[in-house]
Amino acid sequence: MKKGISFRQAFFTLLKRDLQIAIRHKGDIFNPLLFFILVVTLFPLGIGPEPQVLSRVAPGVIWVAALLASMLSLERLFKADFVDGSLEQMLLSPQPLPLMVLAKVLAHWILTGVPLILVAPLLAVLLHLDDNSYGALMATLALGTPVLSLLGAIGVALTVGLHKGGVLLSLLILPLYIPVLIFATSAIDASSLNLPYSGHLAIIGAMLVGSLILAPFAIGASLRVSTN
Amino acid sequence: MWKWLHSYADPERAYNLSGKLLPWFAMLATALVGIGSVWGLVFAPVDYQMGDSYRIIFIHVPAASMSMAAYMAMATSAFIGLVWQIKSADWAAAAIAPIGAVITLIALITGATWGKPMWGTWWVWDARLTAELVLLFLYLGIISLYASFEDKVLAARAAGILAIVGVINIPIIKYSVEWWSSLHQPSTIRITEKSAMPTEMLYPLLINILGFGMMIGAITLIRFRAEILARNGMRPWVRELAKAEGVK
Amino acid sequence: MAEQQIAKTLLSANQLTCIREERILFDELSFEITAGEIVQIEGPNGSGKTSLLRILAGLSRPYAGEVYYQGEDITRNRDEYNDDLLYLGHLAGVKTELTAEENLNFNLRISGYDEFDTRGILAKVNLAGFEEALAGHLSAGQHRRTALARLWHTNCKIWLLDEPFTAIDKKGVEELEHIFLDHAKRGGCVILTTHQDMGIIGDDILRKISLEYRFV
Amino acid sequence: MQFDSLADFFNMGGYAFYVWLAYGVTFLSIGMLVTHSLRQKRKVLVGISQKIQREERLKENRSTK
Repeated sequence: MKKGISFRQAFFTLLKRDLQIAIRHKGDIFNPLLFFILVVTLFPLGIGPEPQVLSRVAPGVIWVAALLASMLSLERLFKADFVDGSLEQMLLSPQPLPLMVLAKVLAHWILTGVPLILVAPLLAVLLHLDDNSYGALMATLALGTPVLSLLGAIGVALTVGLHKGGVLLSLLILPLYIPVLIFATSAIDASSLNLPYSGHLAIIGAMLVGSLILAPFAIGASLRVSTN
Repeated sequence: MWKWLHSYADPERAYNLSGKLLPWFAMLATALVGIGSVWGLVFAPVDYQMGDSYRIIFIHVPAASMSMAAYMAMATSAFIGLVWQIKSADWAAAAIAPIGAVITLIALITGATWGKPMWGTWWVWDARLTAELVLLFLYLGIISLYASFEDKVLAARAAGILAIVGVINIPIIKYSVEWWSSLHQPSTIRITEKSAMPTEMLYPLLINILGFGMMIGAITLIRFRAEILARNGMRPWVRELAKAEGVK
Repeated sequence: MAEQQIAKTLLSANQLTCIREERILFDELSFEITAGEIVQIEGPNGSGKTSLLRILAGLSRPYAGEVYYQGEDITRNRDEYNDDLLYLGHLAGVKTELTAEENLNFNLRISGYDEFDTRGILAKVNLAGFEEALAGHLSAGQHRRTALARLWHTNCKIWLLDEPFTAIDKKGVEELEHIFLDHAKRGGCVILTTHQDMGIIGDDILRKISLEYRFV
Repeated sequence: MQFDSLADFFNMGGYAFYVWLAYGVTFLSIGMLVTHSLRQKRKVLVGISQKIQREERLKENRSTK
């Protein structure tokens, strides 16, 4: 009965389980995506169909919608595990907690972030996004949505044991999302003017690296509080 | 077996000490804010550009600077409470949070009442105003997270983690908002309080900043004392107090 | 003699105090649990049995006091302690979306084991034939057995079990009691809460820690 | 003294509304915060004394049983 699981194996075991559960529970993948699409389609109805206006607001609309969709889907990140006791088992497993947390966030991002990135260009077409901006849109979403997942997971970890989630969660994490929103939308704006935007991407990349390193510890500490 | 209940030295001493400090803070705060405000309103010279409307800065600037200082104080005591598990630090952090939120709100409102005559609009998406608004959201998040937990020991730990996450994020948010407003803002609208201020204006301002600091200290002490009592309701000395003050 | 005792002590609680919602559940609770002991924590509802178990597991932080594993504070060397700890709460982390086999496989792998025979273990807890069934479709007792199956493949010294017999039939309880005795004989210890009487583990073997309901 | 008369002072060079609004809001909200904080202590003590009475009733109940 020897113990011989490496950290890498433990990481992928957890990742695989979470993906497996989500695939058997397809609503978790499609609901946030549907929300994202619906919010974006509401905007032309709200501000009018003029292509100039829409292409001006397109980066902001897509990003705000992505932000809300990410937050909405995150609410379920630890909930099921908390309810059925898996979370306690995760905290008590001999594997390092930040690593386990990272696996869960990664699984969540694969399930909700990636589909969102894939569907974003289609929505950009509906909003008449400038032709030069597609690359920037995809790049900022690819670098930015993991940051959203990591930061959001802190808020989710803090509120997972509470009965009233929703509004409190948005109050906790939306302020933290502001920098990502600012740099992502201005990168897209810059690209539409044919200006270089690699600096913006570098800053978002730095945020990604920073949150990859620090967020798992904050999430782990928060989970220990929530399961107390 | 009940030994630890009687070794209550720690919270009780904190309660008594803060009770001794409170009158001093309260007196200093009243005196300083009174002098500073009267000086600013009545005796300070008129600004040749902004007229008398500039007199708002005698409360706006202290409130704005103290809003950040209060956050730092709260986050520091939350950090002490988390790392060294000192419970009175947690209670102090819980006491500061609502005060910080009110001060931030004051900074925002006085900023708006100053902006209206100066810029012709109540609100501009100026970097400082926006950062102040985000700070208010951070305060509100911490307060409602603390309020959401039934068990206040856990509440303090959760709110403490959030406060520390906020500290790491505040510079990033501040920088990004400043950068964002420099992109979007026509440079005509700028708050120019940094320009050399005559000493007759500077003194009342400094007095008021100090006064606001003392005032925050005094209100913190009041709330801290109440927080100590609320968290130590099972200890004999608090029960004695409750029996003396409680109604039938 | 003193040295020998220290060597045998697995888990010790030092002056544990637990306060929930401004009510003291227990205070200055100290005890030592040595290898080979089976300990039942007993007391009425609301007396803090589960809280004590969770504090021993390191899930909850006591208001005051410490828990030591082999002489070291468990909050200091958490990973090492978790390596030797098997805790099963009211809900023991069985995913309804996964099959019994997948659940056991995951739970064992995340605990660090890489070679095991899930079907063989499931057969031991009378779940042969249910390997492919989603845990959500199993009965309450079978669901519980899926969680308890981990006890048949573990080298953790300390078992903390919160109401392990819930929804388990008489024969199952006997099997569990046997495995507890075996575990104790191998030098482990079992700490459990239960309202059920045990048949095989008699009062001569069983040690009891009593908690009482307090008003203050 | 920067103002010639009391009316002049209240007028604040035409900015009366804004200046007095700012000062009014500030001192009103601080006053409310202070009174709320002062009342908190009493509220806590009353709550605790009610709890003590409740516990005593519970104890009596148990002992007579």
